[in-house]
Amino acid sequence: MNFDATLPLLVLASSLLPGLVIFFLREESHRLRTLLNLAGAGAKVILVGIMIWGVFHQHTYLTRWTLAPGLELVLHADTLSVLFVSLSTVLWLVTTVYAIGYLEKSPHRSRFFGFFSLCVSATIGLALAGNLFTFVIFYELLTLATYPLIAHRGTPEALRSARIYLRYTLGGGAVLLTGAVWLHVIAGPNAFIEGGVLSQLPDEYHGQLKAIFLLLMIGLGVKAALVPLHGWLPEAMVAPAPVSALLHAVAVVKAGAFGIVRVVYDVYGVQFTSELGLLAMLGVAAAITIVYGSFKALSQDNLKKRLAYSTVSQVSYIALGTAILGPIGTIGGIVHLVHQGIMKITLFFAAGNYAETLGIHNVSEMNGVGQRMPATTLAFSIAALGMIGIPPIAGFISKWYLGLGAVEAGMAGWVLPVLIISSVLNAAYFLPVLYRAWFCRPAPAWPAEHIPAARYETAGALLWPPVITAGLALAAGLFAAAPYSPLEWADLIAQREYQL
Amino acid sequence: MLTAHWLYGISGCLLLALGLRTALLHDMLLQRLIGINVMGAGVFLVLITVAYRGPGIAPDPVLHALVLTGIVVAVSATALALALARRLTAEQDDG
Amino acid sequence: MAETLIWLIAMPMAGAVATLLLPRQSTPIACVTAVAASLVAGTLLYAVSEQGSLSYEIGGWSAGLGIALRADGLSALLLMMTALVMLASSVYAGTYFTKAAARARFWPLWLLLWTSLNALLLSGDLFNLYVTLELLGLSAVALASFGGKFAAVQAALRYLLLGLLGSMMFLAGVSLIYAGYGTLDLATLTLAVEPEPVAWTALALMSAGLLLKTALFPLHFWLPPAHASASAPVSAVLSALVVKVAFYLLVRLWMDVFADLVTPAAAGLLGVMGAAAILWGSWQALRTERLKLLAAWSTVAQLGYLFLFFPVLLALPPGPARDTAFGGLVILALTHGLAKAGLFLAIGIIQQRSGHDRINELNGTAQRLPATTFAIALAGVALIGLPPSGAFLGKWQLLAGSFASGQWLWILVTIAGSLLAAAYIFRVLGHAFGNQSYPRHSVTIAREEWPALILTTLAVAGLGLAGAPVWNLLESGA
Amino acid sequence: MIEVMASLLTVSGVGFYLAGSIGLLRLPDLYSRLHALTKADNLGLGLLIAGLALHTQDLLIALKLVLIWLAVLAASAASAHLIAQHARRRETQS
Amino acid sequence: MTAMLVLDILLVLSLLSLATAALATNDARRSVILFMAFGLVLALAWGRLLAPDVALAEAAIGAGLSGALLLTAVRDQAHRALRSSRKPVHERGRANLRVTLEWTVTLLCIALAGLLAWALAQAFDRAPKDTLAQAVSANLAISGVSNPVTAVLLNFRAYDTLLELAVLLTAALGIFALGPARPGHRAAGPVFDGLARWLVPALILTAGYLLWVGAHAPGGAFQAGATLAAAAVVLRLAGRRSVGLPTGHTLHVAMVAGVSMFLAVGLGLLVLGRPFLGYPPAWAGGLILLIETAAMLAIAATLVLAFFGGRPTPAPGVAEKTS
Repeated sequence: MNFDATLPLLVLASSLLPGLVIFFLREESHRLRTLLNLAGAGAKVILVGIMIWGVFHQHTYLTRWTLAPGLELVLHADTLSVLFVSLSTVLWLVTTVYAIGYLEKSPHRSRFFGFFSLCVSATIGLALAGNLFTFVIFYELLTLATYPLIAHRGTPEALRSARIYLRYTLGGGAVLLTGAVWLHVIAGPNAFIEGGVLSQLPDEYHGQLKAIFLLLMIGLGVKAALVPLHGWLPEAMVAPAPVSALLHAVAVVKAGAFGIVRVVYDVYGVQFTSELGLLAMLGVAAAITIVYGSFKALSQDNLKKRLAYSTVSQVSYIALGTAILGPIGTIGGIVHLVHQGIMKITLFFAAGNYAETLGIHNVSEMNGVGQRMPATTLAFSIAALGMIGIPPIAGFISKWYLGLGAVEAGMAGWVLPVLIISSVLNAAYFLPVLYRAWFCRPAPAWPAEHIPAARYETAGALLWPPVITAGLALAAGLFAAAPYSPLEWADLIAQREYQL
Repeated sequence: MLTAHWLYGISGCLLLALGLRTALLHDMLLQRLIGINVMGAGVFLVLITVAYRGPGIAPDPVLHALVLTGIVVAVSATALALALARRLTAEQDDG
Repeated sequence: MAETLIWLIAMPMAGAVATLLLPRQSTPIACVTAVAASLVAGTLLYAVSEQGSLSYEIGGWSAGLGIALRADGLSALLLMMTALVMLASSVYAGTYFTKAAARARFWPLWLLLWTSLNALLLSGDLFNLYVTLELLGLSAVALASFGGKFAAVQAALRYLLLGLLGSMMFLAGVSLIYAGYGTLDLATLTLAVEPEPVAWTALALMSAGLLLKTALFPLHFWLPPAHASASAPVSAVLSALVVKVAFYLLVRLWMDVFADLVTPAAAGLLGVMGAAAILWGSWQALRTERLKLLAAWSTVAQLGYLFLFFPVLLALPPGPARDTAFGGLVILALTHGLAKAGLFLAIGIIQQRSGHDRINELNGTAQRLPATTFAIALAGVALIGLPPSGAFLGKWQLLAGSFASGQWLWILVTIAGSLLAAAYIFRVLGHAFGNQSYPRHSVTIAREEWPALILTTLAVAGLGLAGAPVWNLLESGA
Repeated sequence: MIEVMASLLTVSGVGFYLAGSIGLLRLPDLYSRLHALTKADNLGLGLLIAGLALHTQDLLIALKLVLIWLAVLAASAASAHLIAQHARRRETQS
Repeated sequence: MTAMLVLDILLVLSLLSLATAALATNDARRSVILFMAFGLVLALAWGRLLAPDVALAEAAIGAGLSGALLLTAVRDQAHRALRSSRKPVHERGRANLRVTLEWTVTLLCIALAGLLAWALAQAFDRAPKDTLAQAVSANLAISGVSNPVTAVLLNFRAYDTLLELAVLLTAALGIFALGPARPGHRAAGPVFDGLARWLVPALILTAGYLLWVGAHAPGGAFQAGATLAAAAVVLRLAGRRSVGLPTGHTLHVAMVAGVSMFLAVGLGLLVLGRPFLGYPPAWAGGLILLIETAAMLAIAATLVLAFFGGRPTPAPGVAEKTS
């Protein structure tokens, strides 16, 4: 086995193996666990760096393993998977640091970090999946690895939301599986190939293909939180903040969105999807979700819940970009996969900091928090403004390309209004929060001050992650035209997809 | 087909059905057990009838051997069932 | 190499005799026997993969006059599963029964059960199969009642009566076959049998008996009490192996010996019964209060999946498509065997530690018995059919076969059954992850927890990720 | 001649059997039924066996038949005694 | 021929009516006695159908020992087991359901009998396939015995018999595991004692004879073992508690004698390079007798244990001897 065939496996193993070892560590071996976590995350960053370079230079990284006749586990690095892998890898590193700080004294850390690593491994596997079969395997594994994280606290609410999460995701998984098997039966093993393969099937299969597309979208839509399949996401906010970060930015929601992108571009092919009339359907679903999520976010006082509804809305920009035929819309959707991740993880880190440091859970308790925790609040503000689409933060780039793509594809008539309405609503639910944080006078006492202000406003491991990710969000906007930036990479993906 | 064949063959089938009915429907263990034994007798009768070739002709020894085995197996099972039943009633009476 | 076949039967039987004659040394003898028999099973598996199917004529008499033992890929795989489950459960039973006297009485029956399992999987003769079925039934009943608890004895007695009924039906079919074809040898019969009343009446009778023994809905009612009230290692083996070998025999008869007779309607009937078993068994598992009953009902449901394969396989054209689907059936059966045995062993630990198995009072198990909880979770993954378990590959093939033959009902049932399975498994895990403190502080003994963990890991990672050889073996040993 | 004797013995044996059986069915209580059954049947069997022994004209078989008769005599005597004893005990208990 | 037909009809009718009567009654004791009578008539039928080996076994095991087992079970009220589970029928709907069920099962059973008989008739109508019987007689000369049934049981299909002994052993162990034997019987009085005094030696003698004669005439280990067990049953009915059966370890040896001798011979031959249980023709007779002797002991021990219904416990203070 040469290096090219091993690299995808190594990328996967760099989080899987530490995860498995961590399960067997004693609760007290704090240092060893931290070392394993960080070593795994660091190794992954290096390996992914190699992979980015290689894919850019047209290397093929491919691992195959036969599970059954006609069913192969294929790990394959192409431009799209590398984009998602690098997002997950970087954010995993940051989240691990954050989680180590966040869970400093809580029980069952071995279990937590074990499943945490499994969760990321599943995401990596999903990103590298070279065919639909492999994708389904890691999609289900992701569900399994996430459940213990949501249930981690063991309180009745945690167990309840874990149950709700399972109900949605396992149901979605079953639907996805059905669609995948059906497709496998009529089209054989479906390797992900840029441009898709299904257009070659004879016409009499088109009806079945439409039904399968619907099944796949429902299955993926659950994790991507497409309305009305989003119900689990706001419930899952009871999980510890690092888990929320993982759910909203790195793993679960992204896995759904990524799956939609994969199916449209690399299984059906965007042209063929459009010919079948399915693209418009997806666009409508995305548009409804965007507007609905924003509306719901308006009325939430619980900060994490507000952020959760914001995720519902923002993730559908990716689906919306996919639904816009043409390279520019594609770029907008794909680049938002990265941008939304960076911005949303910042917001959740910040929310976690407020809760951990001062016991603040609700928007109404945030008066004047900017004076007590300026760095955190600054990071929060950058991410929030980015979400609204204020230049030069990353979110602006996404929305710009989406709008441009819609105009180019002749869909401006309904896409632009959706973008405008949602941006207005984004502003309506984020700006009041920023106003309170910076300009209102603080209440006489914080709800529960756990961490007193010392050298920093809060513990170091909690402070640096949001600051770094906020910086990234800013950089992704400022240096969008630099080589290897998310935008440039999305451009590369679009070129290969449309064979430009 | 000899007269004995259909006479004993049909009886075997009837015994099987009779035993089966009792084994399924009767609500007393002992009768159910006897029903199963009657079923077995029916099957054995069928086997011995198949072995029979007519007067003065040596019958098929293989089937005779099978039935011998079957009888011993049946009595083992009956014995175990009765021991279990006895244990149950002993405990019912104690409690 | 063909001698391995007879050694697989003689070895556990000799072990049974030795444990009976040397009761003081029974536990080491049983463990040595278990290891040796497992090694022989491994050898057989290797031999079949290298040389194809093997046969052995006992006493040197040609099959027909004498009795032949035969092993092909299917039986070799099931023999290996039997060996793994029995080995793990033997290690477990060595600590589960704390009294030496109880152990000394347990081992002979245990090894006789193993003998009968191996004998059944190897037998190539119809009447011999009847005797092995009776040996299997009696040893299973004796073990199910072992310990003498009232509920266990009661369930065992019902189990025995129904088992006898099943055997008698089987024997009736056998006698009809001998009357019609003058042979008991399966290989000879395969060539001689024709689609005619004698053959299909015989097949119907034998199948009825076997369906009762394999507890297919609606003939399942004896299973949950018997499997739930036995001691943990016995439950494991009853659920994982005993019903499975009866199913093996059905497969052997329907797909092999009487393959020409099977009509779509008959296979469809089995499919409908299987579908009902899936839905009803899963529903009951969801409703039950006790963990062991849950596991037992789940066995009823899981057997249903195996029967769904009958109509699907029949609808596929003979050749690679059918062989691939058949491999799915086998891997599903293997996965269930390993996973269910592991589940029962794990439940046994929980029951011994907490003194009960009421699901609603199991909060905190994940903290006190993490390895055992993990074993339950892994078993759950296999029962639901989630990746990367072998059951996932099996269900994929089931779904693919159903799609290919346009049998939509089975798809709905499979999906619904999997979701119900997820519901009952996560009901247990939900409580296990709960925060309340566990009643008693527990001491974990590795020898107790490892068997369950190893079995379930094999079911999930072993068969799921390295399951491809199963198909190769079925092909080379066909 | 011997054939005639044999038939005569057999037929009278059957007659005794018949009488014993009618007695078993018709007589009022256990003791008298026992009385009818044992005496009549033992004699009936004896006559039957005598007839058969004459019929076979083989000494070894005849001896075996007599052995059977003796065994049945012993068994029926013992079982009749047991039945009667059981019935007595039950009566005295109640 | 017509006389034979009359006999056949009489036999068949009494078989069916005895079975019906035994199964129809609700009185357990009556049912058992009728079943024993059924067994005896069945033995006659075996004789009629030229199966004397089976007739002997049926008389000894089927009618005799099974009957004794069932009767003692009735004495111990064991027939009441499982009964409590079925609730008394109160509601009308449930009663109707029960009637419907009974009718359905009855009709199904009738259909089954008809189907079976029909298929059987078809099987009889074919040319008789005597290949196996012919193979047996062709190989009888090298089987070591001249009784074809014994040849099948202990040579051609000896493996079946090995498993059958394992079944017996399993049943005995299962009974063992359930606990100690129930108390013995009350002494039956002098008359029965007198009977037992000469019956038991006669039975033991008969057993030995049956074992030896099995090689060339009807008889063999099973009939012999059952006769031996019958002797023990007689002793126990006469009030002897452990009927000379060893307790503890020696009993284990007796119980596994058959299986272990079989295995020893089979594996010994395997080690010597012959097939498992593939006797060299010259030794076949001797080896078969060896196995049969051990099997007889095991069968007798097991059947007696079954009659005991548990582990035998030594009588307190009384040393016992068999006559």
